[in-house]
Amino acid sequence: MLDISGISYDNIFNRYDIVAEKEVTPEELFEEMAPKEEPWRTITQKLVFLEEVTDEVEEALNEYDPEDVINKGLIPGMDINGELYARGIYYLPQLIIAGDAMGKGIELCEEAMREAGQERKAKGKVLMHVAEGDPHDIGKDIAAAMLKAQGYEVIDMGRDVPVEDVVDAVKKENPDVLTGTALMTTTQTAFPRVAKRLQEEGLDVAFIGAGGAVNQSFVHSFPMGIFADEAADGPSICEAVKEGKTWEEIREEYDEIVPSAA
Amino acid sequence: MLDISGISYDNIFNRYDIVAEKEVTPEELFEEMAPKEEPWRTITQKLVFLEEVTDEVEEALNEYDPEDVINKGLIPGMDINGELYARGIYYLPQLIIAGDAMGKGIELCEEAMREAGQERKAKGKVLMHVAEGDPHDIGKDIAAAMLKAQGYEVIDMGRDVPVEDVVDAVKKENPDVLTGTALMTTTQTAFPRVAKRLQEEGLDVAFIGAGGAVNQSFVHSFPMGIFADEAADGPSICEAVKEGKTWEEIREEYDEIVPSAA
Amino acid sequence: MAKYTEMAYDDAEEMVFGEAKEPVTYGHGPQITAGGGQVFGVTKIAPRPGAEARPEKLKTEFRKITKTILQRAVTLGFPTQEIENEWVHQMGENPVEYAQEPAIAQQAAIAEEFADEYGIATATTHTIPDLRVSEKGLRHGQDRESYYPEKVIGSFEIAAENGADVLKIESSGGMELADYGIQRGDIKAFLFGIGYLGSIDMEWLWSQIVDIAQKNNVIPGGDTNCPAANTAMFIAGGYLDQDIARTFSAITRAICAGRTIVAWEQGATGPDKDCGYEGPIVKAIAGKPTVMEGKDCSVAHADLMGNLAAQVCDGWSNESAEFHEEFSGWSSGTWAEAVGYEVSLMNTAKELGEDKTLRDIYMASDRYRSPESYIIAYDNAYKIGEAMVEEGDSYYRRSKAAAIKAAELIEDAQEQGKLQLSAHEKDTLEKVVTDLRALPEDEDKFVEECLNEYGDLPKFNPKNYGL
Amino acid sequence: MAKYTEMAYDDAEEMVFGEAKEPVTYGHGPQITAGGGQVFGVTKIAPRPGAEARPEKLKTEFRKITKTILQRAVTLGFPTQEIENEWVHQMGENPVEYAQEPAIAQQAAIAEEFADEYGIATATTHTIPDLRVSEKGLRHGQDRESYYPEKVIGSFEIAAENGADVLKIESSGGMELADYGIQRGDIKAFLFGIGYLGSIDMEWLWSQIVDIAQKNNVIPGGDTNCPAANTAMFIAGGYLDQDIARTFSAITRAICAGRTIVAWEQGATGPDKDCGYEGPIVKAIAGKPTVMEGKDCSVAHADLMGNLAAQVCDGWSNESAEFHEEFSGWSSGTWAEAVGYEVSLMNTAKELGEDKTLRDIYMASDRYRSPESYIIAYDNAYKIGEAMVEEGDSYYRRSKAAAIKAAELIEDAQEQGKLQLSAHEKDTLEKVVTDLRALPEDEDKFVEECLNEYGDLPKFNPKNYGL
Ligand SMILES: [Zn+2]
Ligand SMILES: [Zn+2]
Ligand SMILES: [Zn+2]
Repeated sequence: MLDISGISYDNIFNRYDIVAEKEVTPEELFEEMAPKEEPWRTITQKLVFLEEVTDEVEEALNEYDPEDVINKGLIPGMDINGELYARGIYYLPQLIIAGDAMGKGIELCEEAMREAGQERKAKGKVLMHVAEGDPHDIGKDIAAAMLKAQGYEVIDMGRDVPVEDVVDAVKKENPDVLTGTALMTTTQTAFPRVAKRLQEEGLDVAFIGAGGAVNQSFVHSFPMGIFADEAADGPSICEAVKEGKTWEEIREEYDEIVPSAA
Repeated sequence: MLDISGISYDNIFNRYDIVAEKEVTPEELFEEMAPKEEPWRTITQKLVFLEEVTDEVEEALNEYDPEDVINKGLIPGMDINGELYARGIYYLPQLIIAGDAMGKGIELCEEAMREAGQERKAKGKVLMHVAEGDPHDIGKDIAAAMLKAQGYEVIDMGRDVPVEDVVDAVKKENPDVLTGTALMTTTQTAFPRVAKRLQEEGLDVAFIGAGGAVNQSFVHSFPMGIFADEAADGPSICEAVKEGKTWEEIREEYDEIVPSAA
Repeated sequence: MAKYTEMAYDDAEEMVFGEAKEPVTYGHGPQITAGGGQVFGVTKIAPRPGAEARPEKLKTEFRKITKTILQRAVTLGFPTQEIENEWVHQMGENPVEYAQEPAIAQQAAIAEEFADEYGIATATTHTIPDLRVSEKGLRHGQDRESYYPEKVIGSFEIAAENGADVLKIESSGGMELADYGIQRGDIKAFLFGIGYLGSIDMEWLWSQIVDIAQKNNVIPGGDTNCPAANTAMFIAGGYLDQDIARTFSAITRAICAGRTIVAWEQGATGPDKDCGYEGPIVKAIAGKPTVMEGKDCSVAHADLMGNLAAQVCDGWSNESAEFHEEFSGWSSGTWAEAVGYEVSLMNTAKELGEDKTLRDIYMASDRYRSPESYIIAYDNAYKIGEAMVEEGDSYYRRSKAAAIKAAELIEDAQEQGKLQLSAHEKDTLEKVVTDLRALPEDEDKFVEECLNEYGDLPKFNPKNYGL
Repeated sequence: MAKYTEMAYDDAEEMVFGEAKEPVTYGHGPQITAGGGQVFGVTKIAPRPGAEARPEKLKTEFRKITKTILQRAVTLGFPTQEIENEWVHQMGENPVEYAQEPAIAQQAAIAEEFADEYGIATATTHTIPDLRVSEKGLRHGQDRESYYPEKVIGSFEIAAENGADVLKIESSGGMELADYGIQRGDIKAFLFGIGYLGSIDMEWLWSQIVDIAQKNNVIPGGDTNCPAANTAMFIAGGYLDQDIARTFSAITRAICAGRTIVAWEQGATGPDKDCGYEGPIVKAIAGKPTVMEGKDCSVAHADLMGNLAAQVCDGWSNESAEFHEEFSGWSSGTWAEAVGYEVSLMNTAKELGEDKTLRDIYMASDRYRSPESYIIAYDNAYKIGEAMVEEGDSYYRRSKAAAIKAAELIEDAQEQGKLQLSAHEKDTLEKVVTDLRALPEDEDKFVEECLNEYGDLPKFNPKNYGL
């Protein structure tokens, strides 16, 4: 091997990420953003520091409404995690692990609500699937975790979901947003078929198209399609829907709404 | 410099063209294809061997109809040149030079016809232009030469031709085929505008779109457009039109009709 | 079948592009000899969405793809041109209608035509899609809904019988555990899924592929851990991406080498698949030829070893580009050219006796660009291979050994100040090392632990692996 | 202004990529120093047709192009990223509305942002379209219909005043004669059009560009004979093309060097333009930095010197790709990556003290692939440069000397059996040599002959050149 010891690597590549490394710590952000009152503070703390919250949630449910436990304890915790993620302090695993913990907490709360004959008023309802014929679902799983972390109710249909099943589920669940993921260009052809069938059934819903081979020009070529390049685009698009924007408007204002747009 | 003398170039590149070099000579093909009778044989010979034919044509016009001089003398000569070109014996300059000579001959014949109150019945009429805003015309010039060599009457509008001028010329000349060349993607946008204006005027004509940046998916996206990747595609497309095919049919059978299609 | 317990090379320094210990010959005309002294070019172009709507449409698309690739190769004088086809989904679902004539036979015929007419060495490779889904069942007789295992094997037969020169696949055994592990930074789950379960699945799969290939006198090439290690690499991304630490993805790469090499242990000969960045590791162990991709696969994905990936490659590839028009013609020609010139650069270096120099320039360009690249640098890849063959008789232990070795290499380089790591990369690596060192020595114990820990994951079914 | 009568280098062997005798510094952040010791990357992406429909649309397109290029460069760690913009037609027609804010100022701002935030060296280059048409008039006051000459110069002012770092153009003086000559294999017409008339036009044009640049403290880079020598090269094509012999296009390339260097004689500093394949010739003469393109411009056009073109480049480019989506994201990222990794390879070679080795591998890959490549091999480019500076005081005689020298180099190499020529290539070269040797010694005599012979060509007007 050539003697590589004398190489000045600055002339070859630069570690722009290390140069740009952020300063804030989870502790600092927790102090800054966490609720002051208990039991919310502790629930938040558990989530931010990636621990289980099941015990704390169970206890809180003895005193408080499940809706409050979710909105004042679990969601603020994930908001901080979301901020840590946005700032590149937390990465995906932290979000997913905290999301797992939050998910268990949400389950307990929803169970409590069912027993009380109530229904959870989530931030919104998102119906997710992986295109017919496509077995790749890690992208959907990551996006689902991010949406749940933001307080959305996610109905996950899994992978290789037939077009008609998607249409039936839209009818049944009446989601605020439908998402479809496809890793292969040849399974993405299911999406326009879904859109067509939805139209035929008189349904209209923002339909996020995402995944490896999917691109903007394809997704914006069928009705209702909104392109999401990265999992982190999902929440912003759903937010826009919650604000009352139609899919047509979201396409119009795409560059302003979607974080990954150049 | 490193010592390159020991390189075995077979491992780096192969001269597939030299390996595949053709055998036939212009002389052989002339013998095989040229008319036997005079004065056609001599006129053909002049063209094939890249000499002027003006004298021979003038003389022939004393005895024969101008239409015959064209069809029995000049065109057979260019047919042989076309065959030599197709076989890679003659290159473009040979075609162009012979085409120049043939062109002078055609002029003399057309002059004679005008004097006799006749009009030339060319193989067909092709109206050619370079897109509005585009100054590159070598592509058009080469295509024009090939079409004239095949006996087409070519009306060459030159370069940077405004859209309306093209429309007016189509109205006036009623060509069998319209061609447009554009070297820049941003001047090719003139073509759909030409097509639209033609439609508005109730005109319908095969409109060959060619040139450096133009591609099939663009040209086939507006009415009447037929993509030509290479100058040598022109004659085949015009042939198809002469056979009575519509531009729609030519698009349908594109791969069978157009030589450069893969 | 025996597992590798020895290295094919005595020294990493022996390794270079264009040469393998066990070259493989196939194709048309002068044929391609992978690892036989020169590098060859691989171009892979994906039919446009919609082309698969009907078999005739797909056939037209494949004809255009094939001819435009070969035309560009001939017009520029390239001595070799291999065309690889990653089958689209519909072809795998219905190989008789959508693959047999439209893709396989037609392409072989055109490849033969060009070889005949010009004397260019051509070959066609078919990469069968792994349609199998764990919830339905990964082995014959388990999937009574879609019959995917049967379809996959059936596709290999159809490819082998109808003109394919080389058979490959990007098999996905263990993917359900790998995905779980990648998302949670759980290296144990990844090790279980890919190092262990994936290897078992590779046995099942490749013993059959090798049989089919031998029966039909075609080449069983190899596999790649695209569904798992590449997923980790893609999510880890570059310096602007902050989803997964590249120290984590580096360790997944080391782990997956143990799975990828099972194909060769089952009798496959190489060349293995282009997107298997673990190629240098398995080549160091087995001495079989490997296809790689890097800067010329930028159209399909970015990576942090665009040059380094070429260092010891036998074939060079563009990974995948959609068939569409560019300024110069079709994208097929674009990538045949870019790849072919890189191949020419390597072969020229060989002629000049400077191949190892170029190898080292390639390697040094990206050695420290990312820990992922660092461990694939051929000297490090070799060391990882050594750690693996020492545990060569256990899928689990050799994958773990690879992981630990990779981690040590990264740590050492970082401590010596050569390899820069961000704070997060360091923290992640520490956790990975802690997790790895906590694992049992014994394979059975490891499997038992994992079945306990991960047995309830919805997509995981031990029956898929004969457990 | 004085013409070059001496070579900047004593020996061809001195020449290598990344270094020029007269480096040029420009741009944002750490800035780019062309020829200052490292190679830099240039990415050029064309807005999609339709983007130019409205200024706001174009502005959005340019924002996306610029950001996606820079994002890919940053995420892969490239130290430099120059963005070149070949203005689309509408920008040249209406630079205030379509270029000033949408392209120039916005791109400069984004380039500055990225340099600020990450420390990457960025720069923006603007290549003004030469809208001038000979029938209307090539000089100020002659074109009373479209005012193209005024528009072209005005565009340079707007670019220089609004944030462009470097100014370039692909000027088309003499094109009418060049086209005539290319179509008919008439080297005399080409020599007259490009060697003589084109050089006169370059004087007129570049004296003004240099003024504007100096007034605004930006860099007057250089030109390329794209409209003529590249046209010949593109029509000549590869081994499957049979329109123009590559011996003819090789001679046109040699001739055009004399025209291209006029920019530098008028005070431009380099770097000159990527598609000027004559770069090694003019660099040998003037020692100024040159940008080149080859295997990574396969998206825009094929060429027979995909590696060789890199041999002594200071910047490396992808030439042009349409801004559209690929599998990995936008095409802008694809080509920034491919180009950036090639740049990294060259810079790594420099660090290892192996740059001349890599230079020679590049060169040897394509030296004999085509006579066009052969004469651009740096040792031959140098010899052509020497022949030119010996006749340095006459545009005509130096272009003719270049042509004859190139022809001799090709003939010698063919006779020694090193450079294979087809029968047609040989015949064409013979005719070219015959035509060249029949030309007069005296420039005035040559001009007089040409005015007689070509004066009637419809598009040729001597007034355009002050004749
Ligand atoms: Zn893959
Ligand atoms: Zn150019
Ligand atoms: Zn593309």
